[in-house]
Amino acid sequence: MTTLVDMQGIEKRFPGVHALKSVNFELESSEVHALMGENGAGKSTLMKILSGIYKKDGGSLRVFGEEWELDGPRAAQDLGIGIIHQELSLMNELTVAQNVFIGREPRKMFGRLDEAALNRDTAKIFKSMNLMLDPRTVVGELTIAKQQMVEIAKALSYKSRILIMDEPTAALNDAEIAELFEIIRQLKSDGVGIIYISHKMDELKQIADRVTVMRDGAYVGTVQAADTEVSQIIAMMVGREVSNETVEVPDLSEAEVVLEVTNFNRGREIQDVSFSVKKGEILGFAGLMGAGRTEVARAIFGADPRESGEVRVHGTPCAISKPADAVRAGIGYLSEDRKHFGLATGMDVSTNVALASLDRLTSPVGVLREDEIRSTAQEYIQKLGIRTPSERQEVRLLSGGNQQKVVIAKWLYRDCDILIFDEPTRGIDVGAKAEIYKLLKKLASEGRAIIVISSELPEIMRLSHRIAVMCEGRLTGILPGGEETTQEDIMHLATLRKPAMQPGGQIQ
Amino acid sequence: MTMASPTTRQSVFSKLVDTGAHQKLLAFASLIILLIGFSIASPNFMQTSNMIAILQATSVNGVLAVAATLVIITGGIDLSVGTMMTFCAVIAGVVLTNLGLPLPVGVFAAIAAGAFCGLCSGTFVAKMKIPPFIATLGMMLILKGLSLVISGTRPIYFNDTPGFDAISLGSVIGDVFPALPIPNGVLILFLVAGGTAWILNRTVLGRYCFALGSNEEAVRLSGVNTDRWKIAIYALAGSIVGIGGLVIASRLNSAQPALGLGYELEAIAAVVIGGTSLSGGRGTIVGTLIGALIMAVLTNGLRILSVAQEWQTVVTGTIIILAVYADMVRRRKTA
Amino acid sequence: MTMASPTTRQSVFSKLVDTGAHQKLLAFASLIILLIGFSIASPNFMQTSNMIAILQATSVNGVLAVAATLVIITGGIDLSVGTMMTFCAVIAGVVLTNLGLPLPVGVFAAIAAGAFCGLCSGTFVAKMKIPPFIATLGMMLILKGLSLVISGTRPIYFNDTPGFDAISLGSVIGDVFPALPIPNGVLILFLVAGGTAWILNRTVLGRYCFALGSNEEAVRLSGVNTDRWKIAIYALAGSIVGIGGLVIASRLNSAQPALGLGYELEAIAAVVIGGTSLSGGRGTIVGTLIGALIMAVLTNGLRILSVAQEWQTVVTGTIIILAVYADMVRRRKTA
Amino acid sequence: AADKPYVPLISKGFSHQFWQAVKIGAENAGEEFNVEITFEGPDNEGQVDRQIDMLAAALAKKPAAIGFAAVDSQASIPMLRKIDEAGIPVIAFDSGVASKIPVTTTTTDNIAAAALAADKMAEAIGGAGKVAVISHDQTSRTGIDRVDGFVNRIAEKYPDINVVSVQYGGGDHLISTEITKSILTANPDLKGIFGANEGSAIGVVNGVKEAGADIVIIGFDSGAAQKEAVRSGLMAGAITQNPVGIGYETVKAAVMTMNGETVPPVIDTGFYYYDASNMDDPEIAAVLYD
Ligand SMILES: Nc1ncnc2c1ncn2[C@@H]1O[C@H](COP(=O)(O)OP(=O)(O)OP(=O)(O)O)[C@@H](O)[C@H]1O
Ligand SMILES: Nc1ncnc2c1ncn2[C@@H]1O[C@H](COP(=O)(O)OP(=O)(O)OP(=O)(O)O)[C@@H](O)[C@H]1O
Ligand SMILES: [Mg+2]
Ligand SMILES: [Mg+2]
Repeated sequence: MTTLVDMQGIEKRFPGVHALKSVNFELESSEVHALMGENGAGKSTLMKILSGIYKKDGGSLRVFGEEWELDGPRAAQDLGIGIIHQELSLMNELTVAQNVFIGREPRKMFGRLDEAALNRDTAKIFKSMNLMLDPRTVVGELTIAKQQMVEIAKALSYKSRILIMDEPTAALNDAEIAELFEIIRQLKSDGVGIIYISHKMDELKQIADRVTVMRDGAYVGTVQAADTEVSQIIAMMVGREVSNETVEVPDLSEAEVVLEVTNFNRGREIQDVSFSVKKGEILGFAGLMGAGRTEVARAIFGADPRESGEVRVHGTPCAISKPADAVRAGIGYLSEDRKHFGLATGMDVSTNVALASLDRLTSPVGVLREDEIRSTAQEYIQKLGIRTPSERQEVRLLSGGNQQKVVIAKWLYRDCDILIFDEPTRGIDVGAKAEIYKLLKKLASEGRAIIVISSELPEIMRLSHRIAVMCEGRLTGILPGGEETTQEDIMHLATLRKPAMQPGGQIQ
Repeated sequence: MTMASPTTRQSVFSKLVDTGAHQKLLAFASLIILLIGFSIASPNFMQTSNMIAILQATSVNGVLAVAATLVIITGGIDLSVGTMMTFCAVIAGVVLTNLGLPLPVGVFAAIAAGAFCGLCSGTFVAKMKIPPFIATLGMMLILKGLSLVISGTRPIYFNDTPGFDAISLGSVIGDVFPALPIPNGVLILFLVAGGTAWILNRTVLGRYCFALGSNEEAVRLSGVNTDRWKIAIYALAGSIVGIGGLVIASRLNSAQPALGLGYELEAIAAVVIGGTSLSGGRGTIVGTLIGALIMAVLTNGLRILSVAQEWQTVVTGTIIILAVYADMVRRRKTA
Repeated sequence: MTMASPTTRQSVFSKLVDTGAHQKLLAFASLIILLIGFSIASPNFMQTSNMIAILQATSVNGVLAVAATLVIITGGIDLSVGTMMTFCAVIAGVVLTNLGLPLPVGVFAAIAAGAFCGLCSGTFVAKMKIPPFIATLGMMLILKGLSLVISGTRPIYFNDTPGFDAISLGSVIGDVFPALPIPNGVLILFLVAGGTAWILNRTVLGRYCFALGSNEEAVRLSGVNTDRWKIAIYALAGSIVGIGGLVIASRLNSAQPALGLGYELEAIAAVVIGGTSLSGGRGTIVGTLIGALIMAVLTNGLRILSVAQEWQTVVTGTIIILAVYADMVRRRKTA
Repeated sequence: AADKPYVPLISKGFSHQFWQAVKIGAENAGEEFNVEITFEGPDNEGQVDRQIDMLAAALAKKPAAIGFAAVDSQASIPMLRKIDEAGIPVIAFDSGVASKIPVTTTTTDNIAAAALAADKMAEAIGGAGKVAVISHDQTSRTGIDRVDGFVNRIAEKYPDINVVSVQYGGGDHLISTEITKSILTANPDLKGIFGANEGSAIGVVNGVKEAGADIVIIGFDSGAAQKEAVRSGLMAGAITQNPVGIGYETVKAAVMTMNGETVPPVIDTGFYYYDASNMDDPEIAAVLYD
């Protein structure tokens, strides 16, 4: 056991934000050191300093016992520090292999590329990850989940001695997470030190040796994962106890059917999907990555075309050809990919919150009611505890989780009576999660119909009044919510495949 | 609420950032420097008459640049402003001179023509998904040709429309304060700029203009009818170009069908010098105005210094690059 | 391995996408349609001599478009190709005629001059973070002026350099197969295009060209020295423009210092018609070639039909829009 | 040099050889009469407003007189009035200004010059057959006059000659070359082409060379390449005006006006037809320029 990294009293300021206040962190070889903290606590910033992307304003950074001033990503790489960024940073137009080896392409003479070797090496890495993915696939066509796997492969290809993983599992399902943990244990036994950031508490016990907790950019403490209760860690993070009550299914037999979807079809992504949601009901959608839940949601919302299928809202059929129609019909959709489909990241928080509701915030002549927009934004910043210096801050400068909260705020404010949440808690901390769960329940009890798509079974089971399960574009069953439904029941339906077919990127 | 204190500080700062004020300030700086420099270099530069000449030289390019700003903020680009201006001028000529209709009709016709052209470009871009560069390049050629066809390749004069030349040559301000006879053309530029700035910052249209440039897909998925808004923005830009057509026509008391090619680059240059990003999502009208002024001051000043014409272009190119570089440096400091 | 089937299907498709083959195909379609249309419209159109004339008319714009493609794939734009071409031609003139140095020196000088100009633009963009539009606009003006200054606003003739006009007018192919006397200018175009295509698809430089256009920040985070590569790409583009300068100079057997303005838009148009996206990351040389051919066929055909000049521009504009629209439709089908 | 009287010349164009020749003439006169000369013109002969901005800048420099070749005389009248009110004499050159303001106009009759070209063309092709015109500009005065002069004269005097095509290459050598070749393709039996300015004429020469055609070429203006073409017989002959003379006379007239001398209302600098036979005659050689 040698000390790989030793950071002491790290300071970092951004305009108006004191992101890191004298933070300490150290990493031993052959250990998995989890870094926990609420959204905006400063985890990613600390890691960006360690990987040479940000310059630290103060404090000392020692790697392999030597003091270093990292002046760029390359310097960190040369030291053997690899990082998987929280936000995907891939080149969508390039192939998977080209992405993995960007900057280190195998070359022949005169700067000629050795494409064959490139694909071969990539395939090797994928094999070691048991990832079935053609190295020549163009990244832009992959789902976020697969893109995340590519990021992981890329990080592994550096053969780093220090590997930073910033929320690598945010977009992954259990099977893939299990596979990732296998890889991590392997690396560990090879003496690699791993810094692991995640908001999924259950992962701690499985993988972490030590846990360092941050709050509001300050160092709170470091504990041994083995002999510390999760609740205690949560307390360290949030500064209070987080309630963990389970779902109580209301009696909806009398309730009106608000949304009715019948015979949806599109190629092999959506096959004859029909279901309905009642007033005040939370319908959970479970399934493996690639099950087609997002596709169904997008099709209902009119974001993607559909070959056949009818949507009835309050019993009346409505022709939805574009999202505008859906929103007019009272349907809201929170996308799973906030960066591309959820936010105008170049604009400030208040605009993003108001984006779906500007028509309500304008005078007849089209003049914006600026104050109302601002106050609304402030209201939601309070309600959802969005960490931002002000409602005028550009969203791209917010931490990942806080960005997600902004998207949620947008749809909450739009106030539709049918809300589809696709991975609503992706990258959101435990404290905020609990808040959002409360919110969803409140919305339901106020009489809205809610669909929650999530790859986290615990989340599904904790929220859903009924659980729809999809597999390869087919709706394989709808289970009742509450205690009597077990994870096993869901997984059974989620893997109820047509023979001789397996989903894309599924790990065997 | 430990965040409280930084919050307030930040919000002031961030207000600056997203109204792009620091860019304005800096663009301003380069403008001031130019003015001072030229005043020192030549006694003839800093005269009321010459300042007015500069403003007047700005008026047309300025109006076009304001129009271009709208389109550029949506993440597009408009290469057709130059020939569209000419087209609108020719339309005014046909209506007023060939058909002999009264002045207001001609004014309306020109602006309507611009709006219609904008509507077309907008439709090509929004509905037909043609890259703005190509859509407006096509429009540029089409309108160039049509102007020649409609006018019979000859200038159309407005001699039988009394008061037409007053549109840009008369001076409402001058009538009130004889001391500064600022021509109406300049007045129109500032009115148009003011109006557009108001639309950009205070109305839904403006807000969507920025949002589209920032992340169109996100806006669409927020249930906004992006196509319709985009078309509206192009149409608005077009009508502004129409006004530009009137200004130049009245200044030359004629519609010159061959005019307009090359004006688009100058307009876009003014926009970008003004700190508006060609990738869309951010930009300011004030910046654009300053950009246009910088270009006008530069050309005028170099002429006043009797710099040989071939050297004038060299210097202009260099200073444009330097001005924007200064802007970049400043921006990196603040960001 | 059950994934195999969908994967391979997708990968074949995706390969098509990133070599942009379907775009080529479609651009091809519009080209064929034009050729057929004109052949029907005029018996004089489809003759070997005229086809060669069209190819020759493509040569200069084609070379410039190839250069522009490189820059555009990185997500930039190059407005200076036109005047840079002239500048290189003038340099060649100075070296060969004024200094009377031997031909190879002149050729080298022209290409070196182009590379140097590219180096400058590249530095402005990469190091000084000036938007490509402004950096190259500045270069365009600077080079326009310098060409006039250096040449003393007079054309420089190559009368005392025997064999200079052979660079683009001679026909190596014709000497071998007298049947098709394709001028060297065309040969040079295809050689340049072939070389550039090879660089784009087979070398590290080409790889980074696409990568930069696709997501520069990601490339930087991967520890690549993005600035250096970007500069290299601009310099490469510049040297290609230098070749273009030689082709036009040898064709006119003179360096015309006033030439070049407006050529940049034509080059960029060819690139975009060829299916290269102005937002960077994807594009092909073949597409660009076809784009350039489409433009040349269009102009030539309309002239042969003796369409009135003013209508020629109208038709050109319309067809450019239609060609790209067809491309879009096709793309949405495949994607 | 500040004490020298200052005379700016605002021209229609700048980089075309014709205007460069005018510039030289003006500078020669500048030397001779000890006045400071500047010469400016818009990039292409359409940009009226640019020209007016140039006038404005010139006016700000408090010149002794202004030489002005109007792109569009009507359009520039308001500005000319301003100059007149400032008591600065205006000398029009190249093509006249439809106004009382200019004290004189040093001009040359483009219509008559082009008509002469038509006669020479007719003579060279034997009075019958197809001919074409390639001009530099569809809208500028010189462009219009030279095309009209040529076409009208053919129409009036030569019924058997038929102008099959008039196209415009913006004075760009390359574009004019392409146009020539397509005209030759479209009309294999073409007898001759008239290139209405230096760029167009050279374009025609190149195009004919490349197409390997054998037709009569009549050019306009001079310049090294055109002189060479005439000498080699490739070009039957060309019209040249006397741009150097125009520049010279303009400045001279300005100086005379400054000194209160009276100048004739019109100074015609004339035009000449030159071909291999006469181009070395002193009076022709004098008006040819490189
Ligand atoms: N470039 C930046 N400019 C300004 N503020 C920033 C910047 N990057 C981060 N911040 C701020 O610094 C704080 C810490 O951000 P960071 O991304 O490190 O949080 P995090 O712990 O990773 O949160 P999450 O779990 O949501 O990813 C946040 O308040 C964020 O708004
Ligand atoms: N952008 C895309 N391009 C091509 N195929 C896609 C894309 N997004 C999804 N797919 C395909 O559609 C199917 C379902 O996509 P997706 O993985 O989003 O479903 P999901 O049930 O929403 O899974 P998750 O929400 O966990 O990502 C998969 O076969 C996937 O490969
Ligand atoms: Mg983070
Ligand atoms: Mg999904």
